Amino acid sequence: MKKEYAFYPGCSSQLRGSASNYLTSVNSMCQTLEVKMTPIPDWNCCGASIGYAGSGELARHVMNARNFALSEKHLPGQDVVATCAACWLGAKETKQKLDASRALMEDTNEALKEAGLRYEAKTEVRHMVEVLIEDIGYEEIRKHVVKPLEGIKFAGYVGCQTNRPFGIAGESFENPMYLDKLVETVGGEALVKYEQKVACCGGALAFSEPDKSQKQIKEIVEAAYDQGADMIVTPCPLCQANVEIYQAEINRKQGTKLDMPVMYYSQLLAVAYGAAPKQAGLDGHVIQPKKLQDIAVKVVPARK
Amino acid sequence: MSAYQGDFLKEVEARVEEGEWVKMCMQCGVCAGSCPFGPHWEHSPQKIFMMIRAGKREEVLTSDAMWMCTSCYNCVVRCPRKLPITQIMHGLATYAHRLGLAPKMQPTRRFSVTFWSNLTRTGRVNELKLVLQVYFRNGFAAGLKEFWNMRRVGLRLLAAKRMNPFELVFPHRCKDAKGIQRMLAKACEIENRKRGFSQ
Amino acid sequence: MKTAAYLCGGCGIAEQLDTARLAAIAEREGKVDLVREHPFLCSAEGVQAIREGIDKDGATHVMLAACSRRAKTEAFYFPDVAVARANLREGVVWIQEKGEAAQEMADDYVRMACAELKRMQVPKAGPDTGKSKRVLVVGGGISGLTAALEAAEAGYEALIVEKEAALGGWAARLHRRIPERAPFKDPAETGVPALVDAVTRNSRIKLQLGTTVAQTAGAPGRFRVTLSNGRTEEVGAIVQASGFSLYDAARLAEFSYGKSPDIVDQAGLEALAKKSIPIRRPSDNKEVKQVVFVQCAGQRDDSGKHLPYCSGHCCATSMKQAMYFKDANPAVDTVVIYTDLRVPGNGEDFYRSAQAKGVTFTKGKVSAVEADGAVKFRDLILDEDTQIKADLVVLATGQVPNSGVNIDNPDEPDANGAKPISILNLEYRQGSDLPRLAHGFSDSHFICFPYETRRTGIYTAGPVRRPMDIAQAVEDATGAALKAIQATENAALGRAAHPRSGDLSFPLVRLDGCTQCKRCTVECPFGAIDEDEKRYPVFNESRCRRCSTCMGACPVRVISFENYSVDSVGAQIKAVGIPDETEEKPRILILACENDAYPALDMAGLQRVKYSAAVRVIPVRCLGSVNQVWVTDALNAGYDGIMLLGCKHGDDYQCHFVRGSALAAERMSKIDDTLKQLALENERVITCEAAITDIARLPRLIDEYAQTIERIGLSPLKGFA
Amino acid sequence: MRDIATSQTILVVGGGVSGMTAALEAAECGKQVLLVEKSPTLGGRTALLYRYFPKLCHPTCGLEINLRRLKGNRNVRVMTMAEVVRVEGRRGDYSVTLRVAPRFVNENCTACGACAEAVGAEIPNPWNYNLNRMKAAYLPHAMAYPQRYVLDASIAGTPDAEKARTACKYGAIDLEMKEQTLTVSAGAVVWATGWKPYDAAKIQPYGYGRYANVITSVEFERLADPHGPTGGRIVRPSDGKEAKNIAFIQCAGSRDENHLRHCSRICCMASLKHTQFVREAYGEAARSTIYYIDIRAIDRFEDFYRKVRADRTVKFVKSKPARIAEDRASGDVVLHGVDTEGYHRYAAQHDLAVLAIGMETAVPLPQDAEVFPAGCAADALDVNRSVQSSTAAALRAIQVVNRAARAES
Repeated sequence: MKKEYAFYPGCSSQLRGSASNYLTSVNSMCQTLEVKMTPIPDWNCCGASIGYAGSGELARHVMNARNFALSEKHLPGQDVVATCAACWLGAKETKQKLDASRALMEDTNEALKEAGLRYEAKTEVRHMVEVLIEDIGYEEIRKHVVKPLEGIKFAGYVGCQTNRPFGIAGESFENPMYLDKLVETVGGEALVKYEQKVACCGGALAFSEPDKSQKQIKEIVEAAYDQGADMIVTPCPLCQANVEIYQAEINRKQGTKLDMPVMYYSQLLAVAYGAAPKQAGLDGHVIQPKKLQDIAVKVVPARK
Repeated sequence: MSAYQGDFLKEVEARVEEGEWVKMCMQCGVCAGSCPFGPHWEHSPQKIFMMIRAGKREEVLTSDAMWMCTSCYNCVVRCPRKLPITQIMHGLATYAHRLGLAPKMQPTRRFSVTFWSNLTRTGRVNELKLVLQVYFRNGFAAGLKEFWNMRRVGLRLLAAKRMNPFELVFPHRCKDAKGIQRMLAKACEIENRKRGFSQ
Repeated sequence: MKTAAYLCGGCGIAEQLDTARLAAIAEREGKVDLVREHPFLCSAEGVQAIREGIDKDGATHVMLAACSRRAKTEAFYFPDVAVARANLREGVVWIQEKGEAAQEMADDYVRMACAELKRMQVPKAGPDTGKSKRVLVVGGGISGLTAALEAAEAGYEALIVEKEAALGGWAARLHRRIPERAPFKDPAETGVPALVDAVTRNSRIKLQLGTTVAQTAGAPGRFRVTLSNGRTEEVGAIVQASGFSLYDAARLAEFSYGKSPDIVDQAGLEALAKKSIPIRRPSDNKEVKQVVFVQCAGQRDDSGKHLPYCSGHCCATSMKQAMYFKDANPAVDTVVIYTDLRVPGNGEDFYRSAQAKGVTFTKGKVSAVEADGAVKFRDLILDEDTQIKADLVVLATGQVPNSGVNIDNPDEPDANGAKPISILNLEYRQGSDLPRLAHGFSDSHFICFPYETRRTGIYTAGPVRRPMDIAQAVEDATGAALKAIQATENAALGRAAHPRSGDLSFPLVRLDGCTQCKRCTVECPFGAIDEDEKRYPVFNESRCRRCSTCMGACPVRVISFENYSVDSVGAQIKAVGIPDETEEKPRILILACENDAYPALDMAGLQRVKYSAAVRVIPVRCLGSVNQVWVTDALNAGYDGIMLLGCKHGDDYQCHFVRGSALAAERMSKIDDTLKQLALENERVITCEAAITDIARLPRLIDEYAQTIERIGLSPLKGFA
Repeated sequence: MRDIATSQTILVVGGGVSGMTAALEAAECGKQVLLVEKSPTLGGRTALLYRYFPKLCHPTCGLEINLRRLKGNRNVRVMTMAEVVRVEGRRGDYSVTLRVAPRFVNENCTACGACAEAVGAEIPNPWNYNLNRMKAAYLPHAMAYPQRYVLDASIAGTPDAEKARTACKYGAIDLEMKEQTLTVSAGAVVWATGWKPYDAAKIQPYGYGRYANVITSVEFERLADPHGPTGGRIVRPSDGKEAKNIAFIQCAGSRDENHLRHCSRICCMASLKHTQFVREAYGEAARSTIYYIDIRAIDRFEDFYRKVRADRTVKFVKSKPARIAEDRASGDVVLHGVDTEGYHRYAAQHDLAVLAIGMETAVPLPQDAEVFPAGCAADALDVNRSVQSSTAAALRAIQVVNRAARAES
């Protein structure tokens, strides 16, 4: 049976956004897994963790609550699923706060009224990874593999916000294993001893504090090289963007030769499921994932 | 001046998001050691909390430490007292900014404000505008220089279709952007009332 | 007396030793009436055979040549006869290769056990058993009330003697107490009125208020206590719950106590809280708005001027007191300045609760409190010198135990400079109060045995024993009540108390040989021996712990026990066959403390650690029981060396009888004269500290000593005996 | 089996120092006691300690005395390998269900060790916190009581078991033994089930289980013990290198809302003690660093703290380390954190990190019946206070059986 979810893609993953290829690969992956993702009509930005100075507390919660309210209205009974770490975290935090405080709930609804909405506290907030692991399961994920990612070594970079403070159930904050397990499920080699697995890339401060963030990014990439990685894989669009894009900057400033592709888990699944490079969003990278592209273009015999 | 008069602590508790947690810190320092930007700031979270209790209002609110938070939540998950340190740091930063005490040139402060105003215009973030706003924050000439430095990255992103000039003209927007703005105005009004801000 | 010997062949004994030869030795040299061999003596049949020897053949003395006396105690349990054991297993076959040397060892152990056997009696309780099972509780505070009530609840009578006119002690002066049960969030009722009520209504408890103990004489089961009001009471045991006094804050000149009424100690704050909530400051009766708590005031002091220890309760007490303010008015600023917050266990919940209520904690060192309420301190977190202007300052001073007179230095003032007043007025040769452990507290020195006391039948409880809070004092008093009850039960049956619990032997003295040298009365670690008017020792057996230190001390050897005597050990020493000098076979006597060194050697056996076949080991109750005559006899008999293995002494002594191993070391330091007289080398007698864990080390020490003996050569005294 | 105990019997659950104390103190007051212990030996967790703080004396020394008290007192009946599965009833009248695991060795055992020699299989040694392995026929430790071997259930039905049986000359190996369930009566129940170390792997930032050179304080105690897995050499697990520069991390699991909310009381003192083991082993070359929040050397333990503070080989840092990393090349651990006294950031390299692990109740109190908790089943206590607590519990139990006796007469 087809699984249905209220999809909250978030600003970076929308069309023409910096993570638009994430969206492409998620769509491809979901198609194979028979998961129906219906975008929440007229969804808005979560406020992200960096907007705080302008927003204050309630405005942030109200932004998320509006998405919940829209989801409840248009896609009743469906879990809200985010693909972006920050969207997921922001939404989940709001939900937790509102569930815990009646006063905050009342304030939120008072504000929502201005947009003609009401939040009924029925919504569950999930991350795409949770859907994969909890609702679909590794076994099912494995079943659809037609092109195992053999011969590619992946450094699983989980980063921060998919991991803390909520994380994926059953996983540890310091050494979550699900990304490695996903890699192995689709036939890749997971570099489980990758040291920077849960390090911070600087997040939004990559813009405001580029030098400090790039120091972090450099360590994240170099640690992947240390392990002999062919590419990094991550569940977070901001991590992806920061770690991929700034390598050139770091090279320019420090004379390094970093050239490490940074992929989304969804791209790995999409390629393993037989998606063409474009369907898997492989065309959306500034550092080309050569080995993955090679597999993606390979023609496989039809399944028996 | 007498230290440790609780006025500032009470102020923080009333006016700062999650400020009522500040008193629960037991000075173990796990947050300080967990912060990825730890080496870059002047005061660690736990020290900020102690300064608040000691009544060091000026020093706390003008500190750049809170602005160094990358929202990585390392401190939060490790804190033995379960203090929501990330939120407190954001809350303190917000409060300092609101009072006009935050360092004027603090880049993250400026980015944060820019970011929020960017997203509230249409209900969604306009990434391209945001990038341009950041680069040109210090005037046209400086902007051009940064832009020039980053040109290759920009071109590659354009090539990868992850950045699109189209956004400048016809950005993504929420249909009910107006409703969102009304809603946010209301939220602001409620919060100001509750926290006792005169606006 | 009818003797029987049973020789076991199990666990390798029969394989490695000529048991027929051992049997022959028992029969011919040991002159044992009945000798039997058994391949597996601890089996049901083996035990049955022994039982029959006792029941049918009438054996009154049984020698078991088998394993160590620490092993197979369930099987070899014959309380109705005297039992000696020759340790052929752990002592010989497990530590030796098969051969003549091992056989000779076994031969000697059989000889020794036979010799010992004949000099033993099954101990029977002495005539000195007092029958009173009443418990005297000195002190009517929470500890004392609890001890009395708990004893009464168990069916025992109790008498409380309290010097004040009312019960309740320190706790009665409190507004609230630290909570003792979940959720550990708020100050709790003291519970004193209910406790006083329960005690007052209990028909098994009698009270003597406004009264002190004028004299305590006697022993467990028959203490005769004279009260200050002239009454005399007979009790079986005593719980001393005399509490503590607060360290005098006036001794802390830098904290201005006494210079302003708004600087108080913790007792002062309780008084203010009892007077009014919200708390008003003494100087002007205004409500307090900012209060500062100075922790460790005159405590944990390194300068030597104040209390060196931590009183344990003060952190939680300050939290509680800060809550007095916060609960009444959250706007009051309460600051606790501490260096280490010490609230173990669930005290952490109380700490969190205090923080949640808004009590501010700051790690700092207070240098001065000015009379105007300025508290100057080094803020250790913010790394700066700073000050707080408070309108009330509370100094958390420590507990000074009310432990009476320091018997080692009777004129010594207490920590507050006060002249000490005896609490118990013991009519004991060794002083009027309980010996102290440290800093005036009468605690036990033993970690495993917190109620170990050096005055049998007298137990301290509460803060006189060790700094503590109310919850701990209640627990402590309950435990002390048990020990008091136990002491009366032991006394009634003539049984020894810990650590030789159940031992029915007691010192037998041949007073006609006594020279009134007083060594026994001075050296008894438990103050069990008084002196009569002619200065003869008076043994109070239910005060005695059967360590035999007196026996070791006695130069004329007039003290003995039915199952352990100068003779029973001396005979073993003499029973060993000393080869003559031509045989080149050294013999080393080891006198090993039965609590630590002997078990360590046993375990060496269990682990098959080999060591010299020259040694012959005799377990002794304590090195303190070693009489010099054993050493001189052994030297004269031609032993080539003597090793005394006892417990660690010194400050962290591990001797179970307090001073036994230290006394042995002192006595043996004087053995050099004897050695000189005999023209022997100093190395012929050595004393070693041994721990029960020295399973590998002791065999090494023994072998090293055997080498030393080899180096200095055999004793020149061989063959003269 | 009901007859082994009556309403006049005090049942003591747990044969560690607390349970033994409660049992002996009651028995020496003349009471009948049934002491049941889950493992094959009495002695509990203290038997696994090398030395006690603050005297640095040996726990087995007190154990020896208690065992001697026990051997000489027939009021106490001991059952090992017996676990309480249910307690029903009320004060004065309990019915307790016990499950007794098969030991496969009967009372004929002389502890000669022939079975262990015969058996080939090895199992992790829980008496060394599984730091090494031992034969599957074993005596738990040299002080074990009863002094009787155990055949581990894992070799039941294997040729090894048969080998053990054949090797025993005394008919002590009984492979027919089965698990037994039995019900006993009791007038009072003392619950002295003790504690267990908190699962260190749950304290993720410290990498226990991921980094070989991160161990717990209880494991360190075994390392220092001459009868432990290293023969008393303080060496690190990764490469056997001498561990001279050691980090002791306090509140590992304690005082932490993510783990144990309470303070476990013993850990500060245990670490202070451990610094002295390091000093004894390596003299002036020793380097111990204690990372702490508050040093809880309560009451006269302060004397010991003072002594350790005066030791130049010991350093104190007021800090809860944020995380431990591993230096791949050396195998060293690197502690990252901030000294909060003034704010000093560190990345400190050590040979070994010892987590002063928190204390968790081993077995919860029975739900349906009121019992008297003693020792660490009651609270986080050190040995001295555990004994104090169990002495008090013994009196509470005596009160109940005495009351019952008075009511009957």
